[in-house]
Amino acid sequence: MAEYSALSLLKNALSGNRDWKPAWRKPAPKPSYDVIIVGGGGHGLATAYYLAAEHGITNVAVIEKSWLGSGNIGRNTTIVRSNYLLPDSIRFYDFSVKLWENLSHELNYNVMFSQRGVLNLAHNPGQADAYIRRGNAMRHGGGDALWLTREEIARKVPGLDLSGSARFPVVGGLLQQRAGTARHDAVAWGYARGADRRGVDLIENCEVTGFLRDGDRIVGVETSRGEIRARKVGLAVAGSTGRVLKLAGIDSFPIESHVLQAFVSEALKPFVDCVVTFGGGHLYMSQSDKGGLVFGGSLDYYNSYAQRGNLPTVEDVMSEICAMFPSVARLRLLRSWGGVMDMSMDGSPIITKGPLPGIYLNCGWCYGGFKATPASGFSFAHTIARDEPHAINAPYTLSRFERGAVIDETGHGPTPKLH
Amino acid sequence: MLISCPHCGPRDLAEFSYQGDATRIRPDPASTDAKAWYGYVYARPNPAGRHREFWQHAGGCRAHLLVVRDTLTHEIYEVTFARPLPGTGETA
Amino acid sequence: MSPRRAATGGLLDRTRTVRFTFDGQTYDGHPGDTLASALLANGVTLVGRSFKYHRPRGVFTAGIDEPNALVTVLKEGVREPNIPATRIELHDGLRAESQNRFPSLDYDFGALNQLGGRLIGAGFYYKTFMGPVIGPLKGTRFWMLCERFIRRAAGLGRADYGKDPSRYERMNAFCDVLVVGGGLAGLMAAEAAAKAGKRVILAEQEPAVGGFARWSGETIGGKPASVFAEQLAERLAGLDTVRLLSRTTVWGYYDGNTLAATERVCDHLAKAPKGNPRQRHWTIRAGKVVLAAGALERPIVFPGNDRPGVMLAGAVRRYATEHAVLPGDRTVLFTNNDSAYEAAVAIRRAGGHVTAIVDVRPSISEAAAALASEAGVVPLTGQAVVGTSGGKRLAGVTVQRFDAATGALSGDARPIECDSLAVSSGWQPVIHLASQAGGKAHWDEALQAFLPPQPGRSWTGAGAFMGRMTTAEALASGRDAGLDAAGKKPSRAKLPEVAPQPLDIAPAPVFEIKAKGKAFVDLQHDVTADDVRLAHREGFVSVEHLKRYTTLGMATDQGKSSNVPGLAIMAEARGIAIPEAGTTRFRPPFSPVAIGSIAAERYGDLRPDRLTPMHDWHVENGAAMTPAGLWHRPLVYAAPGETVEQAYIREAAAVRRSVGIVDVSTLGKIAVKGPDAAEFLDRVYTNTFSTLPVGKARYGLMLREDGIAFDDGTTWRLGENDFLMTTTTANAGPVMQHLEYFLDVIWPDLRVHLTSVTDAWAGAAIAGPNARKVLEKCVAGTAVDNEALPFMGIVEGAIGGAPVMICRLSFSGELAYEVYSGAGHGLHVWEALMEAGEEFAITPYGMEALGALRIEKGHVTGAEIDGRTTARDLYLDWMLSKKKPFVGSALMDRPALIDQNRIRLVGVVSLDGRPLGGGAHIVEKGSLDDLGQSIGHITAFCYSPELSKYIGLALVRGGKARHGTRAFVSDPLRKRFGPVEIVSHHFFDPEGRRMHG
Amino acid sequence: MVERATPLGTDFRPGSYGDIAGGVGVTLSAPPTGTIVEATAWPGRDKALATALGKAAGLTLQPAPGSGAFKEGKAAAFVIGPGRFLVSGKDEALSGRLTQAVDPQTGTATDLSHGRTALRIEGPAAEWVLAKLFALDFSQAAFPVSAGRATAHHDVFAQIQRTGESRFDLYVFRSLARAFSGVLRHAAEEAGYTIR
Repeated sequence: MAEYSALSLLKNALSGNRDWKPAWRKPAPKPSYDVIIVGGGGHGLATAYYLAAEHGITNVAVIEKSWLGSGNIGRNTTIVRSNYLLPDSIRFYDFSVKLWENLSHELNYNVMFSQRGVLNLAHNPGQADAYIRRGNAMRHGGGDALWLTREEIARKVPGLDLSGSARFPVVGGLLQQRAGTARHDAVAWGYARGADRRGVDLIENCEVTGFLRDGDRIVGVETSRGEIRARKVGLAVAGSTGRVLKLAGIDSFPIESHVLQAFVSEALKPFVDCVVTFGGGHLYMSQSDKGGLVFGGSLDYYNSYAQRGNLPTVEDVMSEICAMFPSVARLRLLRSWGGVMDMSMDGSPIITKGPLPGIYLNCGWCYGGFKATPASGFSFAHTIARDEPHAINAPYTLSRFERGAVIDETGHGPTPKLH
Repeated sequence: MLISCPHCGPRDLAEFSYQGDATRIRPDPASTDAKAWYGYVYARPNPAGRHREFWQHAGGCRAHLLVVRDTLTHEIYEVTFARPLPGTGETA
Repeated sequence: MSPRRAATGGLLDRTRTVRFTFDGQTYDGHPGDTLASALLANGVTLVGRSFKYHRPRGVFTAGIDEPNALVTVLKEGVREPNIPATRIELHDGLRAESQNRFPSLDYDFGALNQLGGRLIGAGFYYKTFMGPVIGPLKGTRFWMLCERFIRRAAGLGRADYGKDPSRYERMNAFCDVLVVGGGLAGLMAAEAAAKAGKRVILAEQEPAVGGFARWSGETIGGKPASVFAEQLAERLAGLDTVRLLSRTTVWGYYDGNTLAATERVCDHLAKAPKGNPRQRHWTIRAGKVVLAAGALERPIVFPGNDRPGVMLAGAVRRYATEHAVLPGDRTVLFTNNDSAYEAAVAIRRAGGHVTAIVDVRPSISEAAAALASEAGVVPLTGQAVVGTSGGKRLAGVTVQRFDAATGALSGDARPIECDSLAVSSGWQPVIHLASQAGGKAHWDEALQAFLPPQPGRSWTGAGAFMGRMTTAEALASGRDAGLDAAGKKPSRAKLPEVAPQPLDIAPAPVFEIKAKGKAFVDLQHDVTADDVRLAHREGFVSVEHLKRYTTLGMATDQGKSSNVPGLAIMAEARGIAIPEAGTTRFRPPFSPVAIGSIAAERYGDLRPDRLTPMHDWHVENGAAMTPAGLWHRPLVYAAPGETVEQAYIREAAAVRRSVGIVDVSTLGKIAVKGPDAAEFLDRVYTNTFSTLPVGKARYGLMLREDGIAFDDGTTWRLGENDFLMTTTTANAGPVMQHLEYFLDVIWPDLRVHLTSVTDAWAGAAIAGPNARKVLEKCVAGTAVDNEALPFMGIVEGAIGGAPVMICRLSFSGELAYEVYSGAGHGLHVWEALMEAGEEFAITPYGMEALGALRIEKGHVTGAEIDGRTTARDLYLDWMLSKKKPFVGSALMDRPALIDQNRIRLVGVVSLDGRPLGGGAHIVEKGSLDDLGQSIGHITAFCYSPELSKYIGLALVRGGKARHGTRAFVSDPLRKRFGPVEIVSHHFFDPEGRRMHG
Repeated sequence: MVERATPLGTDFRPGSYGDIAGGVGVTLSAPPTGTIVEATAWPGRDKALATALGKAAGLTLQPAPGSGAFKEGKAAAFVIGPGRFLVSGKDEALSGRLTQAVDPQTGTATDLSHGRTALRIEGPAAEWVLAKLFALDFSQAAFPVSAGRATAHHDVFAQIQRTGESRFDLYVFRSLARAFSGVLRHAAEEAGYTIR
């Protein structure tokens, strides 16, 4: 398949764009593979890509019940960052940012990772200290972080309510410059194309309906397109983890599924450059290249698999964005959507071998899945290929809950709705 | 979403606070059975479909309610008090 | 007289003239005009530029589906971008601007993008702009450079940064039946439901109800349709069980039959009346919903179909009939169905000229032919428009013979001169809300349209929304739907008579004419038919991939006119039927909604200010207030010229030296009452309260179920079965909920009642060696000496005549008391304490001094109890009872929670005499240039006037084991690095002599 | 006796405000409320508690959800939760009578006279103004005179009793009363209002 480049665009334009080839094949499933990845979202596709690219394992199928990228990779607010507090998180997400920085080249697909920065606003001295603690943790972990004064913020982000009389006046902000946004769908498509080019079969409209067993061991999957056997089955089905695990006989798991809504405004000329988060509540916002303001807030706060948001949450989010940017009140909301999040018991993911022989599990991404896509795929591929975790995902075990070794960024404990 | 509080009648979702899965059983307080405590504190059935869950009518009568709701459609099948209540004779 | 306005007709108030400006030019119109109709009446056809190619565009529709004519409205000193001109009611002084053009609408540099043509087709940006792998533009740099230009070119209107001065409000409404859509079907439904005794709300997005009846020119029951609708509406308005909401768009269908709607209360007025919201956000809880949202027309896709002057046929009909405006001197119609023929007649009736009707069908019905002849034209059947000419406005079309069955063109292309082209490919029911409600649309082959899912328990449908396209069907299905919603059977009573409509409403299945040139599917986003085919070629064939890859249907009109043609083109490319290609699920909002309107009353007032009884005193006495959750608390009472640091040092020193007073009213307070109250406290606290004597208080610690520390505070035993629990300010709500959960769900057998009494009590803490002397001066009714009021003792008395409860407890390590009075007496008691303390120079102190005093004493707060630390991490093991289980006891000793290498509480002392910093880290070695490995962080710091040093509390790996060792504070964010000593967190009076004294 | 300070602040002062061109839509006031007591019954004892409270307050009280009673200018009470009542009265001494009346076998009572602030809204637009703030059906059919409701406007809990065809008494947390009265005044501007 041809490389994408300015030259190939020109060549194809001259021939009326009639010679472009499909970005990936649409193969029928083979009877067996070395590895099956269940879930053709960002993480599943990335895992397949890295299995092929890093470990030379190409006899791989990604099976997806719907269209590729139909899960949360295509319904998030596109933020990439590693501004975390705890060392395990910083290590993992910083690794991810490094992969992001070269991802377009790696995939020969422009995923439009734009390092426009993520700015967390602090609104009282205690919150400022908490953000500074986080920023310092990032710096000590090898990442980048800056503390901005209110004056510096005013210069960087016009339109913010920085008045002293604001309900939650801004006292400063934590800026991670290497953070930013990427084009979410392109990440799925880029990994899909990259995996496909290396021989991975991407099988759409193929739903897992059960697992094939040999004793305790999982040796493949039953699907809507027949049985497919594999030596190893990796699950990357965040949002549906509970449902898929039930097919494997696991009825109870440290995850709850919750709906998170996201929003986009009508397109505007450049309005805000970096990603900004509001500390007087819970809100994050950026502007897409197309011009829409993309933003979101908290979960809908109850178990759901419905991809259906509720109105009070919409109202809360709109109230907060108006408090942060009072001129946004007059702009118009264009679209909202809901994604189903795997909310884990400490807010951190699980990337591990098990919980049954033959199964490998990648789940529990809470809000953080999009930015994690490269590192998640990379470390999950490592775990599947080597049967042991990579250093960056070693802490993300399932047993950590029993041991008390939780990685709790928000400090809310086993209350998934609050992570 | 509206939840029909057995005390207050149908009220807007915004008045309620979600309190999670209602099927877990708290071990005896003196129990040292780590598995049982793990099951209570961390493990969730998280079904796609009917879900028994607690809600508190925090912005109303403050009672905790046992709600049976479908996590695929958000349809609510049943709402009762989470505990027997004075004078109502109703139980969870 | 405007150049294109007919001399008579239209639903306009011609007695009044309204003056407005567009791009600085002044024009006139009449009440009843939209900006679009008024611009058309003034002969303005170029109103906007498209998103990507900056092609000139004109008004395309007459309603909510407008993709082209987006303008920025300037009002109240702020810009409101991207508003369809078709939705703006004209009012005096209206100012609008075109957008997405530079320097002007007529001459736009962005139009150069058109030269890029095929190079910048769908998804081109995924294939390029990646830049070099090495060199200064490696990584993301080249892309970010390109992106700057792309972002400037993209976007539509420009927003500004000024605060929106408008008021927004919400309204909660309840009804038995909500009718969405005030066309004939909706009106009939509302009347039927109201007559059946139901409470009805009818919402119509237009300024006037009637919908199609306003411009159909039909006769109903012997009256003009518009009059029939008006009279029906008047009857409804007279009923007090019916609320008619015009200018109200229902945009969200949420669970539990909760619907969201926006009423544009004042947008059509030059100035909002005092106290009136610009827009009102309605949340409507409906027993049942009648969806009567009508249908929207679709265009045919053909080359040059975006030229200004090309318009939907129904829009032409509407402008001609409702606004008496003709879009051009010579109009050509291009259609695959009969409805366009009515437009032809409307043009003729308004005095216009129909040049040709081009119909892709080989033959047409007699009725259509009759209409054509009424319009004075012979239809060109079996032909199609294959191109257009003209620059910034249409000058002509090219027509060629067309086979509707194969899509093949044949014969010579013939030009027809015209300045207006009206197109139609049939009608698509507005099924958005039904889709939001959760149902799946289904394809109707006859109508070539998606129909809503089968009505369910929550909603029913009527009229064109259900595919009942004729007026007679609208009346009948409307009434039946209204009755159904009211739980009644359909009626057999006679309906008003409508002239029978013999037109063939079924369109020929033709959505695209394939010929040379750019044929636009999504006009706003410039997605062409070739783009759809490119997506197909590259494998982006599922409807979601198509949408995401090409951006089809993602513009502000959300594909209202482009969805079906886009799907049809993809289906054809794939060789499958349209329904197999799928339809996307619609999500709220149905059409764009002002963000402020949804924020409603919280716009400008996000969260309430929570004030203590002494709030005004603090402000009057110079306190700088700081938010603490919803509360406002004094930070410091700075004297003129004093910095925050100077102020808190002075305040804290005054406490240690003499006496200070601080407002502690914000602490959470919960009355815990009942025969099992003590047992309950034993279960929720780690330590024991059943042994606490009446009249004494005890410090308590709570854990979460997972064994992590949750909250601390003192609980006072006021009677055998009567406790007053205090919590931290931040956790008052969560603790209350935690306790209620246990009582309601886990231990329903316990007889305990909880009541939040946070607001019932004002709390003033006085601390310092002279604290007792202050009390002695002002407290009546009780002694306060060490015997009457020992450490942790409680007495009742009065200060200044107001009853008080005093507990001797200390957060600062000083001799200290908390004086509680009824909140309404709080200020009075505070002032009495100030007066009594005057001779001791009693000093009010704020959060900063409070913090400094507690740091010196080594008391933990939320900075240390941060949801990750255990009691052992904080050296509060002594509070963990071994005699009883308590919440958290089972899991608190899991292996990772008792690891000695966890970060644990210590004190740190700055060794270089410089301040520390909250959030600074601790390292064993390193420098600002070579950051060491973090072993912990500082949770709080202060200058200790007592020790004359900067000190802090920190959570450091290993904790106590590091006492007496050296380390460094490392704070790269504030560029601070320096030596510290790790010490015990009890800096001050570790034996507690002062507070016990 | 020491007079209790009002939390409402200086903005809540007599006068006419908002769009009064078309008449006064509502009148706002802070009725003198010397006593506010919350009392809760033990399981099965709610009838006894209703009787005891009613006797002390001079009202006929039922324990049914949402029910209430009031005596103009004297006392009012309504059910705010399962077995839970809010009783208020003009007289400060009523508090003591009420808490005395609640036998430990029946339930508990807690004085909230300082902890809650009463606000009254009356007038033809009262339902309209309140409906801006609370997701409650204020129509008389759904919310009859003397009935009570426990509800919330975002962060502000409110217990509301209808004490007339177009009159409602609201009880809110004292610390939030000033903020809430501001919200209420803002909402009333469209209708035009006076403060008494």
